[in-house]
Amino acid sequence: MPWTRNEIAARAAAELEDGFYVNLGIGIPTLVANNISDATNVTLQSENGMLGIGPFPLEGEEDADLINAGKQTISELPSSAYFGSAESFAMIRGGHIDLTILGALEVSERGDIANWMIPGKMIKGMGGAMDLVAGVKRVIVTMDHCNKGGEPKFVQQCSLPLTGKAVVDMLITDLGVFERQLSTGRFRLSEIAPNVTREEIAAQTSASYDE
Amino acid sequence: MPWTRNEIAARAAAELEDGFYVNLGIGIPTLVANNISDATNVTLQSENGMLGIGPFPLEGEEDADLINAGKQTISELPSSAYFGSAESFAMIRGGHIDLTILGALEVSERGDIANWMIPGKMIKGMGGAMDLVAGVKRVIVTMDHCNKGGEPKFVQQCSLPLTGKAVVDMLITDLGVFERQLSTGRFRLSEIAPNVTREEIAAQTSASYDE
Amino acid sequence: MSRKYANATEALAGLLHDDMTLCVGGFGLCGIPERLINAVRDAGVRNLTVVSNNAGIDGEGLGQLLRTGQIRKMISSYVGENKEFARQYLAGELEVEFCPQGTLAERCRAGGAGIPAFFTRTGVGTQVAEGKETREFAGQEYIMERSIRGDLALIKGWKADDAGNMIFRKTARNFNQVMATAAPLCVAEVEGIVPVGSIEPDAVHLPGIYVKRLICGAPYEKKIEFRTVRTKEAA
Amino acid sequence: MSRKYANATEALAGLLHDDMTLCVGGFGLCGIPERLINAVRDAGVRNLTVVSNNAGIDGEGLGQLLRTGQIRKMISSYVGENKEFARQYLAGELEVEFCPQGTLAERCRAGGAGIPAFFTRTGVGTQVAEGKETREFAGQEYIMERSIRGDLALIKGWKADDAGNMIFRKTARNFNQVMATAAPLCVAEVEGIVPVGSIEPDAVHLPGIYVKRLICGAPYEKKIEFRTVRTKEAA
Repeated sequence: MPWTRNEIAARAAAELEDGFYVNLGIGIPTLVANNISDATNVTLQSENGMLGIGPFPLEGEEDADLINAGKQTISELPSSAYFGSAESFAMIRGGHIDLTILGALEVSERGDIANWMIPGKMIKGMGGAMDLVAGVKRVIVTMDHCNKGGEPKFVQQCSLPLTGKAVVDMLITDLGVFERQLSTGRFRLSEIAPNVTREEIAAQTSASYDE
Repeated sequence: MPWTRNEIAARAAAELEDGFYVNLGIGIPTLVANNISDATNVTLQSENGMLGIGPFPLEGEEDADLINAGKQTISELPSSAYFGSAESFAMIRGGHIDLTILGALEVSERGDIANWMIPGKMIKGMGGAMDLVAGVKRVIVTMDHCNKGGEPKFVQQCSLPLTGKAVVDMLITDLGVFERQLSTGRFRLSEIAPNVTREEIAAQTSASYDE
Repeated sequence: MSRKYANATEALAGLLHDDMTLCVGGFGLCGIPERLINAVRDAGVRNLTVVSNNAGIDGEGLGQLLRTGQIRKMISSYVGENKEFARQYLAGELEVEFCPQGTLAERCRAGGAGIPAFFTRTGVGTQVAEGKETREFAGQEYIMERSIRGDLALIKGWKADDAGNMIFRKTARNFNQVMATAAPLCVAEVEGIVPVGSIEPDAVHLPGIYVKRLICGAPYEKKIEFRTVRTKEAA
Repeated sequence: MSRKYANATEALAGLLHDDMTLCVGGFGLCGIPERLINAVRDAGVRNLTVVSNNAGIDGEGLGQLLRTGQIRKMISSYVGENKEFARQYLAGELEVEFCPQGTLAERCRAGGAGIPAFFTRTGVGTQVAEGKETREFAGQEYIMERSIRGDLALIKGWKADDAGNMIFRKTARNFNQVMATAAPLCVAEVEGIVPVGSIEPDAVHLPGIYVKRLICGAPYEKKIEFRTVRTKEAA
């Protein structure tokens, strides 16, 4: 049985270590926040200028001046700090963030990621995604293994415009976990969702990877 | 009669305009602060991270955490603001400071300035002087016309290591005022100290300048 | 010489012209200089280049200047919330330079800090690198990015004094701080103008040197793009 | 996982080794991490490269590490207050890289911000430009300067909480803020460690992400290099 979106998020959350500073993207990555164990002290960064993102505010306590990078209302914590965009990305680009978890349209077997543009269709812009994949120490992608048309998203080569080249360190899909090896630059299938077979994964993947 | 150090400073102070942000160097430039008319609202910048330098503190009110770039104790004003060194020099380098007044060992006829090093003798370092002459909108040098040995300091070409090349806009010495022309890049003698003659100035100057 | 002006129109008097480049603060609808944007709309200047992380939403913020067709070119990182933007862009009426958010912030900082160009890893191997010089440092590939400097910066702060010293509130700081530095002139709107001396010198987020003109734009009805809440039980 | 350590020696345990590069905050004797510098002296590590705007004075601040001969190379903008420095330099015992103060600050910022190199006008046509690439932008000549990144940053703040959030006091901020970013690890000393929540999130000068270890170094007897005062009548 493939993992649910929340199970993917929970698997990603297991990668968080005590003391980590983490930036979470939109979609499945957002769900990671709810899956962080109380014993793990993790600080969430928002690229619009905040460290220490709190939970969504209580109804009636929303503050238009307090939003995350997805423009959702959030709350602050006693340990929060605010800063401007230039400082926020100095922090990201300078390698001070330990981990980012992002969604993707495609991931290639060399660790390329495409998640910002579908030519002629989606022209929203890359936001902070290119900065995050280039600057953060470790990049984890969470995504469905296939798109809605049933086609593989973990591919030999991305067909969509790239967000970053050879930047993905780990890929978590509903079917399993792939870790990219420093030595070879190739992904290795390191974990399989319950009752999913290696053959099923291979059949839904056009990327080449190690077992 | 040549101008005194304080008269040089007073002449330099006449270049300040209402609303100006100004950085003053050490020596004669420091005296400029005392010569600013009350009608002129000028904000003094200190490159160690302050806008709005106040007067020296009252005795007993010195604060080791509140010094100027010359490491002298100062005071703050109600309008003061503090910031770090990177921001301070972003401000300087970015052309946000209207005017800097500096001392010099030598000024050349092309507007070069040498004020940081005498090889084999003075090895203190350039501090913020190179950043100031390169970044501030207008650079005024105040200095004695000749050194202690009676040799000209306003020269054809600097013999000492440069602080900046073609950066001096105005030179005020005890003998007169020289303004560098945008069109030609050459200095023009625009003002003479009382009872000093053009011939006396020429005799004590090795730089070529327009009358 | 007071920085205070009665309203946005007066604060912008003499500063606006066709074909100019505006650096505008804000992130989404958070911390946008809405009074000043409306005054730019009313002034009717055209053919503008606007540097701003986002383009507002339809009819809000910079969305207003899109609707009137006053913007010729946007330099932005994300415009996903604006349908009119998409329409004009696909119709070829609007020129767009997509710039990664961090690179945009850094290009504006560089513009304000006298740095004409710098190297970054962001965008290496992507469309963003096309036509740009690349170079290796310590075995890593970097792109050379150029600074951005506008003719006029428009920002929104929380409080300011008449010396121009300003503080921002929470995540409404975002691009406002850096945009203020990226033009020779910055006009700001704030929620309150306070007496000189009431902002602690150590607490200033943006020193007054950057802020040449100032209006109080209160009262504000701040818009929220995505209202997300939790219920008391979940808390 | 607390950031608090009992004293400077414990805070530096396991972090010091010969031949390392230290990025040290402070301007003159203002805002220098004196407890940490003393602990480096006591640890006896040698052959250090120290990035610091100044080199202390004789027997104070970094002057201590000069006296013990632990420093091999200094990267500084101004060292005029230190006679031992001058002696070692002229005797060829000490390597010195003079760097303009603003370029030093920017090189450290770049090191902390993932920017390997940038262009600046500072130093064009001077000794500082020797051996460096120059390039024209818009008809102006610029020098390419490389970032600085150390192995360890030592800074002094005023107050910090156990999340590492820090505020500085007056001009003691100086290089401390930027040095904290310019190494993978920063150890800080402050005058008081306060409970998490007592520093207003909008007032933080240095977010806790940069500060990995923390000591309270109080009480401090802060030194003044040049005591300048006015008399009451003059006021």
